[in-house]
Amino acid sequence: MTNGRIRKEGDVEYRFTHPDDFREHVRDRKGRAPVPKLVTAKEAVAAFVSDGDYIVYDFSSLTRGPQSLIREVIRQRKKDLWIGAEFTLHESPLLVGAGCATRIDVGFLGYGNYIGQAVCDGRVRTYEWTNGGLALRILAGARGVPFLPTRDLLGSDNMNVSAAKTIKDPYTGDPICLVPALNPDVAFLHVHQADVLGNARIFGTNLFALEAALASFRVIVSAEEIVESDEFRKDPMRTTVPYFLVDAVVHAPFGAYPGAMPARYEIDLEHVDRLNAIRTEDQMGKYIEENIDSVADHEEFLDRRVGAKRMQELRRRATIIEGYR
Amino acid sequence: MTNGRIRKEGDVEYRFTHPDDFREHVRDRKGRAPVPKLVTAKEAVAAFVSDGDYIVYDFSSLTRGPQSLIREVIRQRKKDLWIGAEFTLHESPLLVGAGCATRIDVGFLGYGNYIGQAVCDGRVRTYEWTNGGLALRILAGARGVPFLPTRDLLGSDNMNVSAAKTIKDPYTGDPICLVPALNPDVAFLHVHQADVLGNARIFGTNLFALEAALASFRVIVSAEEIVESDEFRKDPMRTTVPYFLVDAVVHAPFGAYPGAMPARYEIDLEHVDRLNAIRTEDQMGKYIEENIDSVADHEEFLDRRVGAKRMQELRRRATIIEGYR
Amino acid sequence: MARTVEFTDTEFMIAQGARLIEDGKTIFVGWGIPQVVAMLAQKLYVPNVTQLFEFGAIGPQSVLPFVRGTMGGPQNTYRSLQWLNMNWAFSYSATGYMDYGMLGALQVDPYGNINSTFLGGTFRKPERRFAGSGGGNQVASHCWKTIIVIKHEGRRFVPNVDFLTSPGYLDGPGARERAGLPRGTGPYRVVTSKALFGFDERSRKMTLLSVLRGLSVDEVVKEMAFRPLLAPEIGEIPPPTDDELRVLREEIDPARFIIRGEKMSAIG
Amino acid sequence: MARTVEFTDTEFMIAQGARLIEDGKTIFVGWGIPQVVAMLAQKLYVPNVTQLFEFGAIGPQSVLPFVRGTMGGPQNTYRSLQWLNMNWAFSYSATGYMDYGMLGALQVDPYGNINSTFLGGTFRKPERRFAGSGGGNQVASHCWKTIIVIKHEGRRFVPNVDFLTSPGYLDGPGARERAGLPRGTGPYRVVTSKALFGFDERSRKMTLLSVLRGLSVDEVVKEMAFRPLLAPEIGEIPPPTDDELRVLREEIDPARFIIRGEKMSAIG
Repeated sequence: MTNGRIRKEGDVEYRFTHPDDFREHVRDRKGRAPVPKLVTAKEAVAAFVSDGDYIVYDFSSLTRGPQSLIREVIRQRKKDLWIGAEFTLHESPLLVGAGCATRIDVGFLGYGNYIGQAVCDGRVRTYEWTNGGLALRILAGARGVPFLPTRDLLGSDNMNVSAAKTIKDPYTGDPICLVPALNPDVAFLHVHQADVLGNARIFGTNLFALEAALASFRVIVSAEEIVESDEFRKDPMRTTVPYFLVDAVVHAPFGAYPGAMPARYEIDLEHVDRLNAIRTEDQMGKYIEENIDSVADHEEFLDRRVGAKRMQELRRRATIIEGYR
Repeated sequence: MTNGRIRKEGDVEYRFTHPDDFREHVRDRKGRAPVPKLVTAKEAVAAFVSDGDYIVYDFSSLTRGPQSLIREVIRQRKKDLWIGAEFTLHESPLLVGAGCATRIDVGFLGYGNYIGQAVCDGRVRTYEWTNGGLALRILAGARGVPFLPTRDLLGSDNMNVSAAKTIKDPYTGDPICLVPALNPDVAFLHVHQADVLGNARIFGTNLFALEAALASFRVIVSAEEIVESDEFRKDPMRTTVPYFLVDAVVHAPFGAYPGAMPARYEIDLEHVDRLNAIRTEDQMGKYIEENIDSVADHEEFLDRRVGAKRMQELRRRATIIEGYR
Repeated sequence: MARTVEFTDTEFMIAQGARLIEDGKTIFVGWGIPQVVAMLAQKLYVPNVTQLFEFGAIGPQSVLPFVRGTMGGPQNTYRSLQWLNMNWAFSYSATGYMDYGMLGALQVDPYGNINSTFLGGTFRKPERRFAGSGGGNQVASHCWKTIIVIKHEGRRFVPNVDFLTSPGYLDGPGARERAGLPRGTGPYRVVTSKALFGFDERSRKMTLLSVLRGLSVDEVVKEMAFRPLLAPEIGEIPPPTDDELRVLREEIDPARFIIRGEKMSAIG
Repeated sequence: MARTVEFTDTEFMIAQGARLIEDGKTIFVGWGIPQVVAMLAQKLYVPNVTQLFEFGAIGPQSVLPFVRGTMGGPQNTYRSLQWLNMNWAFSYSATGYMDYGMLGALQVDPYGNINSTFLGGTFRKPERRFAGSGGGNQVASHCWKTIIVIKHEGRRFVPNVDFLTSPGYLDGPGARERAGLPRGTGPYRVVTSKALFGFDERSRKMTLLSVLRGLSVDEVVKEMAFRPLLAPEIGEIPPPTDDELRVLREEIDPARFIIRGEKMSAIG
């Protein structure tokens, strides 16, 4: 069930949920009790992603991205998705190429000619919020306010192809930009460690991990490693997201593949080059068939399409450990 | 030199700096080069706190508060200060009692009858922003925007004795509260570890440590421990404030005394009880004479008024270490 | 089995507050007595409650005894799920994640509006000045159900608060929503040292629900400067249990700094 | 000592960009070529520059070689002063802490307005669509001095950008301030594979400052779809130094993935 409302202003559509409607979802549909939520990716995507949903994810295509969850969304051929595309290189072309996504809030549209051509062909509609604007919309959602102000976007054409508004600031009298809150239907977070309840830890920087978890109707965490719940209480500064924001936990070693997981494994540049090279429907179809449709799940993908030897090599290459703990 | 401007609206005064004026201060007066900034508390307060300044601090009177800096401000008898009082128990009575502070943004006014009586006597003016409102004002200052919206304060009398405003939210049509950005003249942060450049680390929660450092014209860090600069680059997730926000670093072991420093030493409850018991000018005068004016600095205070034995005992009592690293 | 239990008014107020908290829910805890209520509740009744504090501790499990006056020290912050800061803490409440809020008050009016700022005189010339909102305004604005914990003294229950620090139902039904406060929120219970109140769904006025065993409705109501509504049936609240008193006196506050107060007794 | 140096247009653009960065200052670095410029600068010229990236790395010291396409990987994030997130990163720039911003561009106009969104057609029916702003809009809006790094090709220097993704001086003097953008900010230099431009203080129009040694002003200007202003004296930019080329070719991009391009030569 898609929760957010679509608004239309002129030629621009945007997702907006009244903060009170989001709050009622949180009150009635998000559990506070510590209960195990460990499920398979198949179960998580089937239960928590619906056609028409708005999806955001953290971090990037090449680093700590929730790639196994994105592939599962494609495997299940969710339809008419709306993507908050930030630090996207390959997610948007793949989701559009598979027929899953029809609208993209940009952000960064994605890498390569395929996605650009899809926009030119009208197969996907875009709205231009910019990276900072999207991050701020999610922060507004996370703070329970209907908008946040910013001193960028002003003067640019992005203002005309988004629902950002200019008002007169009552304190300075100057023009200021407002962006509306974004409450995505689903946030995907790929993390270093999680427990079965949903407590989750990221090492390194993030785009808006806690913001997205607070702002989203549903949160799916995929984790390289499942750890004991007690770990989080021993070290509360390291907790990125507490369990009660999270709806499902998926154990996904190599879940960021072909991207890197800092301090765990490096990028598979050869595989990334194959993604970067996709230009035609035919190439897109072949990639999806080989890497997604012809394997039952992430485990089979790793086993049959990546292989233990390559995984070992990518682990070996991850030599920068400092700071990621 | 006091940087922020005072505005008056009806009976309410409030500090407000146009974001562009703050930006120009940051451009012209805050250094980006990594240069040593280690000075004594006396030097830091003399150089960076002026009569008329607006001061904020982090964390509380009983936990990780910058008490040695507050005492130095009193020792130097800075005048006409305006205090952003959040998690204050003893700072506001002491600063008012010593004749240093004449305005308080509340927050939490402080503990005990002395400060309440000072308000009744008209010796200090208060404005009511609430803890959340003050934290949000500082966040606005830290984000470089002139205001931030919130869905509290609305309907309360705080709206009448602060410069919070109600506007019609252009996205929902509902009333929403705006609070103006706060750019304090000075922020005091007492931290576990700092280097001589100003990089600083806090272990545990904070009120608005990074916000206050970004929002303030000048930042004085006092630290229990001075560590090598390299420590910060080895563990960037633990950095609370990077050096280029900071103007002065003071080495202040037991700087939170009589409050606690988590994982280092516990509260001196006997000393706190003496503070709590202050009701009259005479008691206030005696406390200030004995603990501040009659000692040259923090080191002499610790040596002659606290003593090595008590410090050792307070260290011994700090048995909760877990998480504070 | 009936016997006379002796306790203080503070102990009773804390104990009945602790019984109201639901397990597996979240509660935003204010400074002072609410902290003690939450400690007692978590110790005896609701091991899986998630407490949240404005200074950024999400889900701490306090170390006992309580160090009086502290909020944010290692004891109050121990074994949290997450350590953040104030703006994040209020983001959890603003997005609707806080089921309950619990606050003390100087004064409360029939609509559950809270004053914690001053008594008598005017704002600029008060007769007595107190600490002000702290984070109380945010808690009362954001949480789904706010529980007010207050000593049962006549001067505290007034027709109009001297200063509206933290919002109850303001001036009646729909007023919160009209002011822009989050829909469906407001005061839920008022826990006193003699009785328990709720709020009438229609009029949003304070309604006496139950009284300490052995007290009459009149004994409770006469010590209020307004007349509350009365529930169709007024319940009876048992005095503090042996467990409640033991945990309060031996584990939470062995120095009896907080739990001291006027002596009371009731049939246990 | 004079001798002919051979290099690519990309190498020259990167090298002259690197020479512009001041030590002991801060720079907000955009995706792609600006990352390489910053790496070269930090390696050779400005050890104490603080780089900042929108993904929340404050002051990283990149590990070489550069892993093409990455931004936010452990190599780009190594030995940072602080790791945060995007909203915090843009708080550093919004409060005026970023002295320089450095961005690539598809198109630039005489006022330094940047298009990185689409070329030809309309927004809804573009002829070619590209990645869009990323964080470029914020960098160009907030930083004190924005440096644009762009290949010197005629189709990139246009009288009007097809889409104004990231603001230059908009339509002239005072326009940024009238729009509400932070006062005193704007494009500072345009670094191309043939020349260096600034912006006239009065008219805010792009002004040719200097050209690669051996090129004439006409050779530079003829490859632009608008005529820039000319500085009173046009300077001469030396080609990449041996050190610059060695670091680029051996340390930063040994696979020559980024630095390849059109072959050029000049007297070193």
